[in-house]
Amino acid sequence: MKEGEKEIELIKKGKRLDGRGFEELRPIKIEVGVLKRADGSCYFEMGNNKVMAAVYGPREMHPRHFQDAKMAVVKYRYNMAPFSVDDRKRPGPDRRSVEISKVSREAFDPVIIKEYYPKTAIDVYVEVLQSDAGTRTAGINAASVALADAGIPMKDMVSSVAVGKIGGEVVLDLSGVEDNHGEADMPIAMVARTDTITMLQMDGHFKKEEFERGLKLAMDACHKIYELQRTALIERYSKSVGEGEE
Amino acid sequence: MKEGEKEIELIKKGKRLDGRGFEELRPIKIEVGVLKRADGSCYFEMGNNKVMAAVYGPREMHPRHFQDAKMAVVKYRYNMAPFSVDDRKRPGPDRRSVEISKVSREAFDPVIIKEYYPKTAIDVYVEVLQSDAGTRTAGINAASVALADAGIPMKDMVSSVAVGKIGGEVVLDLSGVEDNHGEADMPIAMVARTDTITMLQMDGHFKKEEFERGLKLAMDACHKIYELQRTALIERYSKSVGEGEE
Amino acid sequence: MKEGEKEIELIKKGKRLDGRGFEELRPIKIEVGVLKRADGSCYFEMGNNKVMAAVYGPREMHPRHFQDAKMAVVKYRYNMAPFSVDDRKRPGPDRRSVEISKVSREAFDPVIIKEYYPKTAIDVYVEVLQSDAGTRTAGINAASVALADAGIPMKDMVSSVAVGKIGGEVVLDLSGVEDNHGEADMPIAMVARTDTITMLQMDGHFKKEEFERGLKLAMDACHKIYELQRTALIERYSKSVGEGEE
Amino acid sequence: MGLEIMDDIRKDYVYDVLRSGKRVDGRGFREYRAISVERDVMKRAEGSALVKIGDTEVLVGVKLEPGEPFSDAPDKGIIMTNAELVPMASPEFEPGPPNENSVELARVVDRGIRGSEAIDLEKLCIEEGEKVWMIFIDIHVLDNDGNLVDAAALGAIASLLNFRIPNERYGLTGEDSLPMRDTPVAVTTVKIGGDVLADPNLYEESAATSRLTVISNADGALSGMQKSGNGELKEEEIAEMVEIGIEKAKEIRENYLSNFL
Amino acid sequence: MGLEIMDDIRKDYVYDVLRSGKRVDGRGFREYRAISVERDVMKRAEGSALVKIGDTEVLVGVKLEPGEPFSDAPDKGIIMTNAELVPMASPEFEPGPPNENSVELARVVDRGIRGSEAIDLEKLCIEEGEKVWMIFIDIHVLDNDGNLVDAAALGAIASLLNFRIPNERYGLTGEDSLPMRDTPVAVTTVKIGGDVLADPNLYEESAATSRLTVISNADGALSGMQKSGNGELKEEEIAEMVEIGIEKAKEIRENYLSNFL
Amino acid sequence: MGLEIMDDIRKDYVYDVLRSGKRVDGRGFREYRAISVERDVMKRAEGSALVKIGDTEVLVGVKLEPGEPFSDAPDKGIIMTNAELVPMASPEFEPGPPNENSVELARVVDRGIRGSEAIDLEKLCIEEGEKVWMIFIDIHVLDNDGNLVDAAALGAIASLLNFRIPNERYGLTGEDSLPMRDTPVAVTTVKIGGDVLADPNLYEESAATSRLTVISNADGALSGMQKSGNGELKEEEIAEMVEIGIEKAKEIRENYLSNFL
Repeated sequence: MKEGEKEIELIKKGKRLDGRGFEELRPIKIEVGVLKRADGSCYFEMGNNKVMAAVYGPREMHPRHFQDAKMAVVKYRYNMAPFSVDDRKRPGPDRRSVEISKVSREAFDPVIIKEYYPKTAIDVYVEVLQSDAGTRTAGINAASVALADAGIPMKDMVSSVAVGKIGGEVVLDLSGVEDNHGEADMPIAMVARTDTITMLQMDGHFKKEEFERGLKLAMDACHKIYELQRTALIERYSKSVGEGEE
Repeated sequence: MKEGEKEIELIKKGKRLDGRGFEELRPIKIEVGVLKRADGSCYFEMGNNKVMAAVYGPREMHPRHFQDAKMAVVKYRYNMAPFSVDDRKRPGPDRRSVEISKVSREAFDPVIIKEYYPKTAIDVYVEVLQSDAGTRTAGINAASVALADAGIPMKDMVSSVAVGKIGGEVVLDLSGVEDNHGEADMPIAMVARTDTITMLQMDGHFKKEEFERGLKLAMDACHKIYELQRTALIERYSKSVGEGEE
Repeated sequence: MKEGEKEIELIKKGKRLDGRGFEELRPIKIEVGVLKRADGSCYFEMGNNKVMAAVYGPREMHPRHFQDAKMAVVKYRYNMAPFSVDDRKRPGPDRRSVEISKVSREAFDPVIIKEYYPKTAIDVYVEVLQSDAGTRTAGINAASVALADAGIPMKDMVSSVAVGKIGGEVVLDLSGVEDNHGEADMPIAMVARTDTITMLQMDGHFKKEEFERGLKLAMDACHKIYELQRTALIERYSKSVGEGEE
Repeated sequence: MGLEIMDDIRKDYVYDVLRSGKRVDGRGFREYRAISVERDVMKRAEGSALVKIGDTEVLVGVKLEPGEPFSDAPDKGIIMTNAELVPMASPEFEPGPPNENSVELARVVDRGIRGSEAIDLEKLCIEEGEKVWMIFIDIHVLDNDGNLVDAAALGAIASLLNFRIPNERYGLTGEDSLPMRDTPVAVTTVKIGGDVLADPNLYEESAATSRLTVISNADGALSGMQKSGNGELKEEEIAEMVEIGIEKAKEIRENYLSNFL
Repeated sequence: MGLEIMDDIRKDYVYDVLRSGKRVDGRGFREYRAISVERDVMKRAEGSALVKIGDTEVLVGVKLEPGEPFSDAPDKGIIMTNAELVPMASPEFEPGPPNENSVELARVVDRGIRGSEAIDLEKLCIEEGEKVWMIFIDIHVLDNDGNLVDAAALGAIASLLNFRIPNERYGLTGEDSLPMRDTPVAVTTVKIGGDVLADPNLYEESAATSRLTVISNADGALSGMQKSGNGELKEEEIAEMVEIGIEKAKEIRENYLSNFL
Repeated sequence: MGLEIMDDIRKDYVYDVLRSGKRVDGRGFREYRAISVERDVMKRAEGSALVKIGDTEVLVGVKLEPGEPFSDAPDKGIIMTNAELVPMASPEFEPGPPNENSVELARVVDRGIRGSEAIDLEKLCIEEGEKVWMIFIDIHVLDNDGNLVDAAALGAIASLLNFRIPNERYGLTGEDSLPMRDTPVAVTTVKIGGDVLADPNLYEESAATSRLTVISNADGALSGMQKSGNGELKEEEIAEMVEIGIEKAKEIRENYLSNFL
């Protein structure tokens, strides 16, 4: 949440400024396998967020002294394009992107079967091309699909979304204006198949009950996102098979 | 010496602003073995200076191509906490701390018996927590005790103090206000047992005779500091033995 | 070309501001073998440009994983002294010097016989001490002589000069004021013996015919510079032999 | 190599002891190590605190400087939180710019202060759009025996209670103090196997798969949370951790901060 | 090691095919791969374009911010061109500060824009000597299958045609658009053996000894050139490359930019 | 490895020759190598000097720029001394940011200038609290054959004698020159075995255990000192070194600076 004026009315007649209900996701669009060079890739839109994820690996890890003899090392780089925000972002990692990269990598740690590829690196790159609150969750959703597209063995996919509080109400998937003028924000990532949380951050002001309600809301939404991720992969896969037959 | 106004009267009725005589040290407080993780440590106060020294090693040197096949490599890092000075210091090394780290390391070079531990590193870390002129000398005094506490073999300990010139007088152990408004500052480090100098820096304006008098004054004071260092170590050692017997 | 006022009249009565004709080089001065530590060196003046080049190598390449098992690796560092320009240049590489270093290195790639010295490094260092437009070409000319002085095997030397456009005229070897107020600048490097181009950059506004005329002009001038480079080396060599006989 | 083996042995030890229903240092599952908070320990800082939790030792210093406000908040002061994991504090820490661990530490502490709105940033405006106070909260870790985040967060809020505003040094006038509006306290729990433990020491941290920091305010509401580590958490585990977080924060606030208010 | 062998095999393959008078992907020697230019794709940017040349994909975004003019040009706006070869785009790209390849890419694109005087910098003056618009042209490479420079340069000029000036965001007034005065187009050819090929793909780039980028304006004049690579070029080869450059730039301008004018 | 052996051989050679009462280049123990000082060699600099001591060659350039004063000295100019050990000058120097050796070199030279109060910083005030002249003293080492500090310090003071103040370039008025108030000269001696040698060459530097630089003023007083190296010095050795320092500084001042006054 930014320290801006907070006098904006974010809820009018029971609807949010963009017309959504409290428990409604923004529109999602997923494209799989859009890049040639990467081993796996995914373009992901969530409302006005546009992110691209690419996966390389398992590939040789260098410098070698960073290798792990027992398993693959997963690296995750969340990066914002300079033009993805209103005030141009200086290129290169800042503290925010360092932290997001860390928690996003940890969001995948429990699902990637790293033991299959000792001494290698699996590189996940997420580029935010246009942002509107929720880029880390969009990035995780995209990375999840890109990892699957790259054929990286995973116990299951990871799905991610934020909940927050605006005008005193717990709502799903904050937009930029809601994030800037809202009271709380809590992004989570979840393994939908097992209902286990792999990322959880929160800031703002959440009463215990609000937190509990928000967590449930986010977990439900992750199931929906999971279905969209699966569908996109299945479509891509059937298309490939179809193409193969031509 | 800073380029500030110099109109402050630093000597009144033969006494310095803090009431000290010309050849008097500030109060010194030494605590040995105060940190758990470090192999040796020392908390040291000299007047309003508060510094902490920690020693790690001898331990594996990496990256390996920095190893010395014949002896241990000693590293020394002098660092100021951001809140140790009036105007917040930006974290990370600046040119001043790079130079101080170099001459401080060299102050210990003649006494540490590096040949006993080829291929290893001995790391000395000095953190200045509160500063009031003389932090490099306080740091060396602390490091000396921390090295002994870590059991690093040394020919003898190193003791350190500065002399300077204020109001035309050669005086011992400048305080912050004396350093800012004084005419010369000369920190030295010495091996008390052999009366040999291992660090010597000077800036300002010293006539030859003043320099000679100042050097003697500092050397005498180093003997006093040496006794305090020894006493602190002996007390620590007897306490340990005592504790062991309980 | 800088974005400054352009109202300066650069050509008066068919002559340039410094009295040169359109196809005239600035005075050139070459001194060979001027540094003791370097394996080869050359001090080069072209008008008000003063540059020094030094060559080290072939020598051990480290870190080792940058070695090439089949040939020497050539590195080239173009650097401006902070006081070489009107507005002090901050020390360290900037984007301009990174690009110039790259194209200058590539200017030598076709002539240095790298296969003779696998796994080694050949380091070329160019320091601009005083600048007046054309420092990259002066640097290449100096580096060429320094490489020969270091005994690095080359198919032939490289010679370099710029052409440009001022007041609508294609002219040779722009000076600083001409570069700042001119319409186009095109530095080239050439192997005089084979008339082949190894560096070519251009910016500004060149009609196709102007470009072609300029290229010819620059190539002719490179032949002249080549003779000066040869002469300087021969003189140096005969002097060495002479000295040897004394 | 040697280090990895030690690491495995240490983890096994923690598991073994837990299997018998105990912690390696004999504490209860929800019990903190001894806590001490000393304030105003460093006189060059406008506020400072030395916090010990067991053998973990963190020094926090607060400095204020006038600076330009952000363009989207012209009448508000600025908080900058920074953590230095200086190599003095642990053989694992290396000199150099902040890495992901020190960045995360600083940002989680920052989030609690910011989320709780403990500091009334509008009171730190000197001249709207021109000059505001920048508060630098510097976390200096001296000895790391686990659970840095709780120690750092406690040091931060303790330093902020009754810090001085150095008006005089900068030729300014105005109030010299700024009362805090809240006292956020961070409580970290870890999951090891099926158990949830509060205030993990270093051994327990290395054996834990997931860690959850819960920061709560005087009113019991949450102002910040952060899961870290490469494990996963079930909804009910999170619920337990949040419950412990709120309960423990209350205790710590009463025992170690109320005397500063 | 493995990579080097692959590299040699790839080069041999390119040579072999060329020997039979063909290119690896069947194109004519002066033929470009399929080009597409989509504009205004990213709404946070004041101008943007996604350019594809074959499988090469480059996103360019233009941002404007008020800033201080250079002291030697107090009444002129400032162009800053930056290229990020993000590791997403190629297994050869590594994270970190710009290296010589990304610096060269940015500077060559910048040179074309600047040399053509496409932007009337005097129209970007807000207050002489005090405040001017800084135009940031950010080249974000998404997929590298060769010939980044032509894609980046095309993306840059496409983004600049009809970008918005964000007067409102900065509380300023004035024209919200700035028509370009020219449309520089970059055309890159490579020399492989004795052949000159336009628009090299990645295989061809790695087999080429020299590369020449020729940037030309709507009037057919040259506004920028850059040779790169470790080979040499004869005068007549350069002449051919320049001829191709001017001819192809005209085609590209007509086919992919004229609809934006 | 190879380098270390060469190093040992070189040291042994220095010792052997010293044992017979001589220096490797035949000089007396207190004798300098040939010194030359050329001034105003670089016309873009406001002051410059090329100093040679034997084969050691150092170029110093002085630049002036207007800048903001420090808050604790609002009416005083600022001195910034910087040394670049560019890799041209020695196979041991590496490109990159200043390391401890270049930092020490710059700071010792700076200390002498500052300690002697050679520059009247109050005369470099343009507008109190707003704008003062910043003097950049840039030490550019071209060839290192030992004793860089004496060459650099001599180059610095020679460049400062009669430097120009570039009022016109910055649209300012005022005096165009600033006479120096003193002429600090650095004299470095080393201890090898039991001997003290002035102006060590590279071989002697590598054989020495301790080095002492003594900077003294025209009045014979000391304005700066610095011991470096991993050895120790007795009180009487320091006394001898200081005596040599003061004596030699006087000679160098007379022979190489007096003609510039």
